[in-house]
Amino acid sequence: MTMTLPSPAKSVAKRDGDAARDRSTWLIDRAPFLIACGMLAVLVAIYGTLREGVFTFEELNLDTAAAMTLLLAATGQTIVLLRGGIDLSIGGMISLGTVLAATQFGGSPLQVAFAALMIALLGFAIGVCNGLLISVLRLQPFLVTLATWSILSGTALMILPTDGGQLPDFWMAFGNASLLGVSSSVGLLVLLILFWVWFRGTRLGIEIRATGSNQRSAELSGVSILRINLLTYGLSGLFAALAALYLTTQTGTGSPTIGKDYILPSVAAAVIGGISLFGGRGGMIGTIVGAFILTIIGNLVFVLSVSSYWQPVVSGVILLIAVLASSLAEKSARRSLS
Amino acid sequence: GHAEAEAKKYKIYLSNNFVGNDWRQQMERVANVSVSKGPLEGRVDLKIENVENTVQAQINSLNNIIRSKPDAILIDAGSDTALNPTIKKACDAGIVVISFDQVVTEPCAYALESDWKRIPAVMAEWMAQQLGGKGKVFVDRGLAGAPISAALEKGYLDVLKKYPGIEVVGSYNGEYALGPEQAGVASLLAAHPQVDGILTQGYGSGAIKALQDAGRTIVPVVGFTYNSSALACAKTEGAKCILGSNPAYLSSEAIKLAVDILDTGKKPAERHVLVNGDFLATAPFKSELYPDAVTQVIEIGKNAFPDAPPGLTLPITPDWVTITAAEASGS
Amino acid sequence: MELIEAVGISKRYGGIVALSRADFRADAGEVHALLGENGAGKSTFIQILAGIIRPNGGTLHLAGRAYQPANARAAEAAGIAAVFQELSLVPDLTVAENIWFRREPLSPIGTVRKRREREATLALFDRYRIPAPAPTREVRRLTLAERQIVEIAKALSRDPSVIILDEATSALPPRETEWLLQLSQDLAAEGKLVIYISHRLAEIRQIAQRVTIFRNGATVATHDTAAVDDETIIADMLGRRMDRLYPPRIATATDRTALKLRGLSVGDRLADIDLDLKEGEVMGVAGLQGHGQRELFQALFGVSRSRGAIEVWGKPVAIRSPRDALVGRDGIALVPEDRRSHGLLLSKSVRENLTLSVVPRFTRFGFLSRSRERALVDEQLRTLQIKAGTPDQLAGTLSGGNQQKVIFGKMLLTQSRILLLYDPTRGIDVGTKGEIFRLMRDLAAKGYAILFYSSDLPEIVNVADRVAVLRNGKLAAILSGDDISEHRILREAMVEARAA
Amino acid sequence: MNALLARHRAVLLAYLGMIVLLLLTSFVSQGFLSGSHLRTMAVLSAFIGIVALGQTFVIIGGGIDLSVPWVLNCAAVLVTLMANGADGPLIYAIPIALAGGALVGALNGFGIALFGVPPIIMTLAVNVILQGGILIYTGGAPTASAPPLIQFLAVGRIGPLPVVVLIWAALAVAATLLLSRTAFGRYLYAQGTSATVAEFSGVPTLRITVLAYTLSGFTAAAAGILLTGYTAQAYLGMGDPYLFTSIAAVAIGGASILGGSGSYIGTIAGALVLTILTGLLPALNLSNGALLVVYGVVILVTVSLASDAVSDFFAVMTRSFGRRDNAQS
Ligand SMILES: Nc1ncnc2c1ncn2[C@@H]1O[C@H](COP(=O)(O)OP(=O)(O)OP(=O)(O)O)[C@@H](O)[C@H]1O
Ligand SMILES: Nc1ncnc2c1ncn2[C@@H]1O[C@H](COP(=O)(O)OP(=O)(O)OP(=O)(O)O)[C@@H](O)[C@H]1O
Ligand SMILES: [Mg+2]
Ligand SMILES: [Mg+2]
Repeated sequence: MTMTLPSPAKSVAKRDGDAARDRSTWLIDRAPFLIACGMLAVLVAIYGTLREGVFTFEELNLDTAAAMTLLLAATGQTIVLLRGGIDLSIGGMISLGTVLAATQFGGSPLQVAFAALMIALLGFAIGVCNGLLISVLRLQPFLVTLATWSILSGTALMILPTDGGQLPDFWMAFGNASLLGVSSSVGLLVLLILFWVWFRGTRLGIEIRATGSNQRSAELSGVSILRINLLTYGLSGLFAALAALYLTTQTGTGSPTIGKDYILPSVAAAVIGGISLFGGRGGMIGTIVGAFILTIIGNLVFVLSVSSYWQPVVSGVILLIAVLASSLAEKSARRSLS
Repeated sequence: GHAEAEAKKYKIYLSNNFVGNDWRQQMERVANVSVSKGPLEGRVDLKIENVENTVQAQINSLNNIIRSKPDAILIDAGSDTALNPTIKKACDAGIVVISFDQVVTEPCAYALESDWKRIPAVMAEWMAQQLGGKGKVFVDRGLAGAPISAALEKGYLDVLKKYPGIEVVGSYNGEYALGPEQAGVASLLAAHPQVDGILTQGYGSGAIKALQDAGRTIVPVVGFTYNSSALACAKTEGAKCILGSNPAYLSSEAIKLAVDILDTGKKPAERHVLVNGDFLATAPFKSELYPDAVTQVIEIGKNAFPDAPPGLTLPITPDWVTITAAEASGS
Repeated sequence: MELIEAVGISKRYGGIVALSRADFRADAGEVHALLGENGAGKSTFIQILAGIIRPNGGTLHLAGRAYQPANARAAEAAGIAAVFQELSLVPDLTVAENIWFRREPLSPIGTVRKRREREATLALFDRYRIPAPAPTREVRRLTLAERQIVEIAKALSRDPSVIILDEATSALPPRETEWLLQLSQDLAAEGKLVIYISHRLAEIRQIAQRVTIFRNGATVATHDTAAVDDETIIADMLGRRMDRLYPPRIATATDRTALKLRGLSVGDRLADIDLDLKEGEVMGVAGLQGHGQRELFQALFGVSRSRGAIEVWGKPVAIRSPRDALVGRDGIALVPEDRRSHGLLLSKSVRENLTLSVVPRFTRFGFLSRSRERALVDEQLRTLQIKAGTPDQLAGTLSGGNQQKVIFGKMLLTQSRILLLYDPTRGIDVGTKGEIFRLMRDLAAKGYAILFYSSDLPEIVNVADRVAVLRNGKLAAILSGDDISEHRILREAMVEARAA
Repeated sequence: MNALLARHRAVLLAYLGMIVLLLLTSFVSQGFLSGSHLRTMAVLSAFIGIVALGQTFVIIGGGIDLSVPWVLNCAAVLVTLMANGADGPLIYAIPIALAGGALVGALNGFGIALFGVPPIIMTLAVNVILQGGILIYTGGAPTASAPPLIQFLAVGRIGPLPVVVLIWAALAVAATLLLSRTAFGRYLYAQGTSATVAEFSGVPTLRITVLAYTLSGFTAAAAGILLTGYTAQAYLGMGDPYLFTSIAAVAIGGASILGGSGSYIGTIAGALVLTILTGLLPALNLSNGALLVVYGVVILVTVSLASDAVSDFFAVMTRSFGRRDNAQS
């Protein structure tokens, strides 16, 4: 070809136009999350008009405490979902964690702190086992964690056949303490957000997202899938253990069957917040919004004062409307910009 | 004074952790009926809050209830201990808290329940008598992790232990539902060519059905006073049963207790309040362990109703108000 | 001693032999082309070099030392960087995140320094004059060509001593292709080894010093490019002589209008297109990267929302989804740009892929007829010479060119008489390319109407009856007859760009 | 032949796991292989299998149906209420209940395919709504007993075979044909593998999704009706055990939970494994906790048998033995 082409470097100028398009697609890509935020705002607004004193720290403290166990469980679940997996075993881990806390916590605060640390580490170790089984046996995470869920629940039931055991008062006081009207739960929420902001930016955080987005590509770039599995499920186990510890500050007891209550809601919170079950997309902030939506719906149904049989219907319908709205808005946003 | 108290209408919340079975349905309906007539008519503004069978949801719901400052909260609890800190908060806020059916251990709340010591003891005693102190039995363990299940199982085993000739050859989890009861007994029947009695925590009729399906002879069965159980025992040839009662009107009793406490300001002597329903059996039975336990003989039309729904729990009504079968079943 | 010496490399997948006795020698400072028909084993070979798969036999030496990379990382450490045919970027990461993946600049608390990363990306782009998209864009949203360029940038960022380009130009438009050819030569001049795989002989003539030719998994010959003519190379590749690549252009267009567009617009990327595609006509679509060709094809297939009027065989239609387009013989069928995410079910068999769009054609009383399906499949396997072990081989395990053929076959089976061919010969070897062009002409003669885009401009020049040139989303010119030349097309495509 | 084996390896191995488990169980529990007990197991498997039928379709298509518990329960309650113990009204009661289940499924499908609601949320919400809905409809009335005809369908026999198992077998044949021999099946697999490619290929994705969920609603309702026959009455909460079991049966049967693969033959093996396992456990006389531990371990071992890793391992073992043989000869 004899023709001289314009200098390719010129196309660098094109990047400015790119950037504008970039911003609009950025918005579309985050539509599920953004609209989840919008829905939460709408729900809170409705709630606020129906009940007095909603816009107070007291309300924030209460709602955060109500959502926190789910939030911690959902944090781990979010990490696993981002990797394109799922962790049902958090149900067993939460049960086991509360049971261990109820039976092993005793003595001085220092001893309790040590025991709590051990429970957290145990959660991590159990998660690592999940990751190992998934990698080594090359089985679906659904099946592996279904099995370990059962094993962990069984272990919890062997230690405590029914709810029981008493947590030390200072432990529970610690969980419900407040400073200047802000409870430790809200503090924990802030920590959780900080953790996520940090974690998302780390190399591991990127590797997890990459593996969930396209495992083969990640592998080609040198990511060790085994390591990612060990760490994601490990973190999920760790957060399940933390959820268990937090839960004991609210219930003051060990509960060998309580964990199952958090399995589906943890996935639901993440999905409402914009996480795809196919991995790679979304983040923890969305999950937090999702968990709060689920909690606020409960409050809303209470203040709406509907008769008992209608309560599940109303909560289901609110959930559906919330998600439907975001799905529709996302669809139309995508269409108008494509 | 009394007159003043009469005039006052109390705001009472009933927090129920689970709606998904017939017993809870009847319990809620009976609660509503008992504040709409009889001595409590017009006295109570009753609100029922159901949650989806999770402790967390019940804690959240209780927190909402506490914030609306009712006079009393009645709780059918999802856990006997995990709600304690929340209940303590309610008590501290001056609210009368009565736990019923599945009660809690929190000392500030009253615990109104069936006598979970007496019921299994009397029924196990009946079983031992049926077997002549010798034979192989299956025992239902109820629902894993549930305190009442543990209490019933322990009650059965404690009495059976006194009869060296009786051997517990298998246990299953009946989960208070017909399907699991029937499937559990069926599995055990496969493993054990011989069985002489079955102590369920649920219907008992599921066990009888499993025996029939497997082509076995009908052995003595222990169950609870559901209409379907009473009917199955009465109608099945050769069936021998005793049925313990956990009346669904525990809720009415809890409301009454709450109103009494609120009216009089007087607290019952005991935190634990036991409600004793009559046993039903296929033949007269006199307990030696609990001589005051009453056993009625099952009689169609009197305490078993072919026209009423099978899921109805008997007895239907407490003695201080009249609740009809139709009202209890909502039909 | 040469930089890379491979002797007797073999690789089997179950019963399929991908490589049997592959020898390959290449030295630093050269652009060394690797040629061979589809499925000859080129990609397999370079995947072995890059440590992705392990050979079953043979020896490899790198700079005189035995070289057995255990994984991709080991190959990277040895200074080998590859741009794979099946792109390996992570869709949900941005351009910059992909380029520096696992080598990100970290802050003391272990987080990625995004600014630093972005600057490094721009510096990289400037250093090699890479025409890449903005570093902050998510790869998921990039076009194939853009992704290809990011992939090249990623390889360059490692500063490798051996850089492997597996059909890196197959998706690139002319301008970007020119850039890459220049870059390859520059890299070789710097003393690096560039291993260059392409089915475009012209490119190879332009830059490669030597060519090695594979056939059926074995090395046939290595030539000095200057000392060998095209006929010999093609004969080595195919094992036979080939008649001319481009069939004679016999005008078969009739007066009937197959596709009539009036004021067709897509967002702000395609505006007011008026176009008439005749029965029996092959119309080329040309333009610079991102000037609306993609949107035109997507709109006609119902993938993008469009405004304006579309008439198909004289009937006004609304095409809101591919289902609206694919309506049998009177419909419109598409060979999509991105074969892996839009065209193929990689984990399903070749058979299922070929027939997915025409399931009703072999359904009787609601049931599939296996034998009728088999007949359809066998016909396509034969016509397009698809190299698959059995029709039940998974599509994802076919060579790149053969995957493309499956997509072409899948489209042919729909019998739609309006064909939208978006780069249909991408990655297809010269032998089959000729077959496909002949097929296109035959179809045109049978009354089909074809809209044809190719990233390889000469193909458009030599095959199309008329060429629609797009510029900035508008129809810049419709060329026909002798006006059709690369020169003229590029001029029409760029006039305004030059003025700006 | 070999290719056939390779293609259905996951399914074959699931059955292998099932047979190993069955033998193991008969070892622990003598009466396990008796006719009457096998019949009981078959009946119990049938309920799981029928619920899991629709679930199989939904999962293959890339979705999940969490609404089965209350679809099942609503159908059971509706049928018993309408029939009120008599066979006559079943003529309309059964069709109404089945249609209701199908309708709910269709709603799920529309919500998911038309509006893009994530399947987990859509079906979860519908499940909750149905739970409340049935309470409102019945006013919380305790449930009625099952008419004799339904009891016959569930526990009656034709010859040595339980009727419900015959029904199951018929459904299984239909499901397998539907998946492997019809356009619907072909489209479903395509869509579960890649919704985008399916769309580009002209697959009627909306129709396929709606159909899959409709089928799931239908089979959940059918299972509900039959289940009332097994227990002789409907009761609230009867669907709860079928949520995870139906999904687990599909997954144990070799389907990917993310869609695109699986078969109903596999799901049948999954249903059998789960039933045998729950049947085995009471015979072991363990505590509740130990039971769950054993349950988890056995599931893990059984599904491992069918895993690629383990069969690759055996393949390598046999090949290395084979090589040694060659060397000797
Ligand atoms: N994972 C696999 N399983 C089975 N066969 C495979 C696999 N990977 C590659 N093959 C086969 O190996 C052969 C060589 O493929 P390869 O991709 O190396 O060809 P190629 O020369 O790069 O062809 P193209 O020009 O079409 O890209 C093909 O027949 C292909 O089907
Ligand atoms: N704004 C754009 N400019 C140029 N090409 C685009 C643009 N958006 C998408 N494309 C190309 O068109 C193809 C199809 O677009 P499509 O909207 O289906 O993207 P996608 O990656 O499938 O996104 P999603 O999965 O979120 O729908 C993409 O693969 C991409 O290569
Ligand atoms: Mg290749
Ligand atoms: Mg898309």
